[in-house]
Amino acid sequence: MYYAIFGSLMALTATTVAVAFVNLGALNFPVALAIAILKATLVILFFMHVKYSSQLTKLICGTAFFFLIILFGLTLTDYLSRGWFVAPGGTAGAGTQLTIGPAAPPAGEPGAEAGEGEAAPEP
Amino acid sequence: MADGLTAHAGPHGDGQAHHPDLQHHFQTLGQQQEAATLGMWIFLVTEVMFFGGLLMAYLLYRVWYPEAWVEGSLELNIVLGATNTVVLIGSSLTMALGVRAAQTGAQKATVGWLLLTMALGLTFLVIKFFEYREKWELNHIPGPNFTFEGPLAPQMQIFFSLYFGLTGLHALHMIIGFTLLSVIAWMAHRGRFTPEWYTPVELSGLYWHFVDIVWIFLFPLLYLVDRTH
Amino acid sequence: MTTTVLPRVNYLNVKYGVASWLLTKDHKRIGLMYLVLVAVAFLLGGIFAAGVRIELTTPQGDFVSADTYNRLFTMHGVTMVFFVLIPAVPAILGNFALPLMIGAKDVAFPKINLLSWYILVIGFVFTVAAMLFGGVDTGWTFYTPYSSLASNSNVMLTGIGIFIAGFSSILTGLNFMVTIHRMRAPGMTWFRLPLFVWAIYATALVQILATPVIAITVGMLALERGLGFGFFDPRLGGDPVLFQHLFWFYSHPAVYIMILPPMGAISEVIACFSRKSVFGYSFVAFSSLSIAVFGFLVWAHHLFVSGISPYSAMVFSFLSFAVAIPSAVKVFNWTATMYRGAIWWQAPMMWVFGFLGLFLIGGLTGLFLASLGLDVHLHDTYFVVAHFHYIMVGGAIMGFFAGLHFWWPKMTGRMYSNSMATLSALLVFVGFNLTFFPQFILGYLGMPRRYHVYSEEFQVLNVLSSAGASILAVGYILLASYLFYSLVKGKPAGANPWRATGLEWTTQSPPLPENFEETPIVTEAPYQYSKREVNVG
Amino acid sequence: MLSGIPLFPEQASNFAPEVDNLYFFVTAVTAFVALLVVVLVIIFAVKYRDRTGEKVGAPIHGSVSLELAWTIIPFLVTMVIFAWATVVFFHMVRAPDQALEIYSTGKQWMWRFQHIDGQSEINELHVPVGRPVKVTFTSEDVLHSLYFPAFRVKADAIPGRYSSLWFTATKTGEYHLFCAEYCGTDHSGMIGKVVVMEPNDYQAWLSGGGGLSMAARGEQLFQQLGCVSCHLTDGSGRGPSLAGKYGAQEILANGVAVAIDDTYVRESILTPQMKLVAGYQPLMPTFQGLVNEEGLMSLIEYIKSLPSAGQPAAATQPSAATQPAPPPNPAPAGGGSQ
Repeated sequence: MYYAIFGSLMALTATTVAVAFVNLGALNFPVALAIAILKATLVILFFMHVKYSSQLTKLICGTAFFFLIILFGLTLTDYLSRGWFVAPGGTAGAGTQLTIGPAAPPAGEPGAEAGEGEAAPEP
Repeated sequence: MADGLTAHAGPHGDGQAHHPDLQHHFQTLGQQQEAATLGMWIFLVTEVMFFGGLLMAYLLYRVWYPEAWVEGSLELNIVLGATNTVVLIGSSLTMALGVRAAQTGAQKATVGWLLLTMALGLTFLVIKFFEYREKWELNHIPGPNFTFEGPLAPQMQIFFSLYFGLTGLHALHMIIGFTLLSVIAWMAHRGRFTPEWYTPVELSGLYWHFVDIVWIFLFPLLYLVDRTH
Repeated sequence: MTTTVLPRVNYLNVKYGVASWLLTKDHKRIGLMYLVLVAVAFLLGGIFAAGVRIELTTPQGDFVSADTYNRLFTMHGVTMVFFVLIPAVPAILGNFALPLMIGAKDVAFPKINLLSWYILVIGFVFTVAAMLFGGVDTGWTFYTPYSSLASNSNVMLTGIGIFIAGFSSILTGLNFMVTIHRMRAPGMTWFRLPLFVWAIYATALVQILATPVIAITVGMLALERGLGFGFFDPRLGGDPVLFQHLFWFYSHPAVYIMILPPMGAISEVIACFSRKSVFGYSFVAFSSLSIAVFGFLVWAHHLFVSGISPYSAMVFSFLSFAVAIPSAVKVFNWTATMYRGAIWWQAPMMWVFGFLGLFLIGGLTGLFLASLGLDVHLHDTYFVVAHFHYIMVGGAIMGFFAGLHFWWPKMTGRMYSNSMATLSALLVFVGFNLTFFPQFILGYLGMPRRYHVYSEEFQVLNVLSSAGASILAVGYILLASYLFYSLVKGKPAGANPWRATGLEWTTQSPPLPENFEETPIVTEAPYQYSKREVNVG
Repeated sequence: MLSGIPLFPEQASNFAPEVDNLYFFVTAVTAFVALLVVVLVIIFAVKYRDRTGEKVGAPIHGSVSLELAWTIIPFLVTMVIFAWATVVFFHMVRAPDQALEIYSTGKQWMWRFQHIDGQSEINELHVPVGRPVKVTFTSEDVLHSLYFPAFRVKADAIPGRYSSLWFTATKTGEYHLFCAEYCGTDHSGMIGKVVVMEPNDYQAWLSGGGGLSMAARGEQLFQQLGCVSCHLTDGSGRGPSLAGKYGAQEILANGVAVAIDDTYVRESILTPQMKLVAGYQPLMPTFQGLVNEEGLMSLIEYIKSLPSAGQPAAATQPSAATQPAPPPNPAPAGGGSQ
């Protein structure tokens, strides 16, 4: 059984690497995270035997992630709603999106050096 | 967990009926094992929260500076990262097999699997070392000497601070795990474990898997932000 | 001399010599070792507090320089929070009483227990070293970017000390949690556990889940300060407020590490000296757990004016009001416990009376600070200082002393002077109120905290406060004196001087090294005072 | 002020009565609860006192209805406080549009205030009575907190971003101004006074000192730093036109809408590549180190003062018509807009 789990983990690793090269827009991050959670779940359930362990062990596992989510979630209530207020009548502030924008600057050549020369301040 | 590991040091058994590894304040060996396992799980909970602080910072700055994150992730070597993922998951497999061997009393197999696990762990650390060295040469270590060409340099420094914070903390855990396993392997070699009492093997297994899980998250979070460019 | 009446073999005299203490794995001895360490830290923190109060008797900064003053209040805070309040009740009373109360021979991991003590000592040594090399001036809150970029005091060394001390707290919590799960005597079901044990369990939950976050946060601060990493650095686009989020994610729940175990001790003492079972046992037990869990949801009420989103502030304000409820439930239940009791005015009960009064004020003034509109005015003023001292000293320390006086005969086998203890409780109560009540008024008047020099109109109240502090000091010195005296001349207490229920009172005082002659078997709920004659021992 | 012990600071702003009324209410509620419990404890302790220690108490174990009562009733009472306090708070957070703007920077250990008309002052702030005043401020080094006890308002000054608070002073006079967030050695010296004046006196005071208005100084900077060569008002430059943009929304290159406010303008000057407006090249260099906090504030004030160039400042039309049209829906445009 351990080998089967290992095989699945390998397959999921290959998937997550492959998916990273596919532009899914806003979905890239959730997909990568979902695969990581799936992999972690496999390790926890089978390699760490939680599937066959007591309710208490399961509860403890759950507790860890529950409080981690409290840490993230409640902190993000601050960061994600900061933009709401400054916009006069605005709805979505700058911080409200969690996804990677599809229009991220191209790799390697952000054109900054060129920009530096062209638009340098001329006092 | 240390108590589980060094339990042999204090066999206070007052009667022959007691298992030599039963500590005086426990009623039964089962109670002792359950306590040790529970302790380890609770310890792992604290470990989750320990990484939680850094991950919270990661999450915030990823939301704030998505472009820097994409660029930062492209700076990392995906081949080495993926290799390390495979190596570490492999070491989890060998660790699980090692625990199984200890459970069934296969002493030699136990030692073998543990040594293999350690070897894979060492491989991981060596690869990590080369990655770090490359960053060192590129002056990508955050601090006064940090250099990065481009307009996102300040945010890139945050990215690399988190990269080194997270992977450094993870590597530290690997080193601790490696040390732990070398003790366990030595104990296994000396025939300290039986199918009734192999708690130390089991506990270090839990720890090792936890370290593996951390990497399972770190790999996509750091290396795979967005490779479509 | 009456010492001969003490039990011939007990955990205190079974072995002699320094090594027998420093290498002990006995939870009772470790508890006493924590008591010594905490007493030293309390003295140190008290000296810093005295410096602060002397300076503040005049509006001018004429006693010490501004830098010295800043170091004084910082070191007062650091010492009192991390080396007195956090270890005091869980590690002293918890270590001593918990295994006895559940009928165990020891905690689950005795070696880790000893290790926790050493870790705390090492952390303390680092912190004291930081103080000796010139101190630290960031405030105990270590807010960035002052702590990471501006301060030129010993932030690193103190940070290392706190980082290390954190692991002591984590391991203690881990140990207690496993002990409660796995070491209960036969028949000791969850709902037969004394309420102190419930409180310790809830505390352990907080220690385990919150402490790692402060450890990593201090670690991040150290990397930023020492190596120039960027986590909170605004020059790189980092957010200093993130530090505050992470810091308070620990430090708010940490308040519950300080206050929950004393609450548990209060439940024990109130039941014993009212000769009644605690009113609403399960409500009190679950209120401990819900305080522990809700305590994780309120941290940003320290950040209402720190630049967080107003909507987030609203959420946290709501949750902060919610956490007030279980604390209120406890107070009402304690009061109801006294109704139609047979109240025996002994020293521990005197400390309970003091606790009730002070904790009530501390808790209720929390409502002011949870209120958004009021907090804008009150934040970072002396109102806050007064509020948290009412909770941490009026609540946690008074509750700790209630528990200490309750279990002292069990710990040492000897009785202290009841009248001296009553006097001391009275002095502390009066001195405390005189010290800190004026600070509520100062706060509403707008005097900011951490001020070395202040405006003249605040002087009268500050002088009152300093006067109260000297009464408080007399109360503490008196307490230390009669407790020391009792060690030598105290009358032997017997197994159960209070005629209390609970397993710890069924064994001799001081207990055997292994606690019980044979593992007790529990057959009924706790606090059966009204049901039967209690064994006098 | 020195006579006896005052219990309340002076009420000198529109918020002071609001906050004080709430304070009285909460004080009344908590005092009632505290007295109730203390009186009960004293009565029980005396009435049921047993000097012998031999008696036992009545076998009472609890009452679910009582428990529910003292769980639910306090909860409802706290919810009243919560609602009231939140209303007051949101009143404090939302500055009225027509407020008089004043800029401020805190640094170890002084406050500098900058009036739009050009007056600037240190550790002293002059404001007119009866008119909403909004103070926008930041810090040049560590955290500070701007606190006016007589106005009951306070907010932290955070390096790297703007905070703001507002009040309407209701009574002329001089009041305290404190730094409330610990900031190092001379924290308690980072204090000053706020002088509330009659509007006429304020006008006279304003014209007393001089120099250029903030907007004029911002315009000078705009020329000096070369901003003007790209940010042409007709929108034909390499950077977007800034006319009438303040307060509007822009769509960024990554598809997110942002409001053009103080913070955004500040960020765009210091880290121009972070939040690029859709349809523009990332050409602008950073001005970090070239312009100080006050210069930034002047630039903001200048941009604010620019009239809308006859264009609708609608969010969906961020750039001028002369630009290669950026698609209104940014997602498919993807990297193309770069």
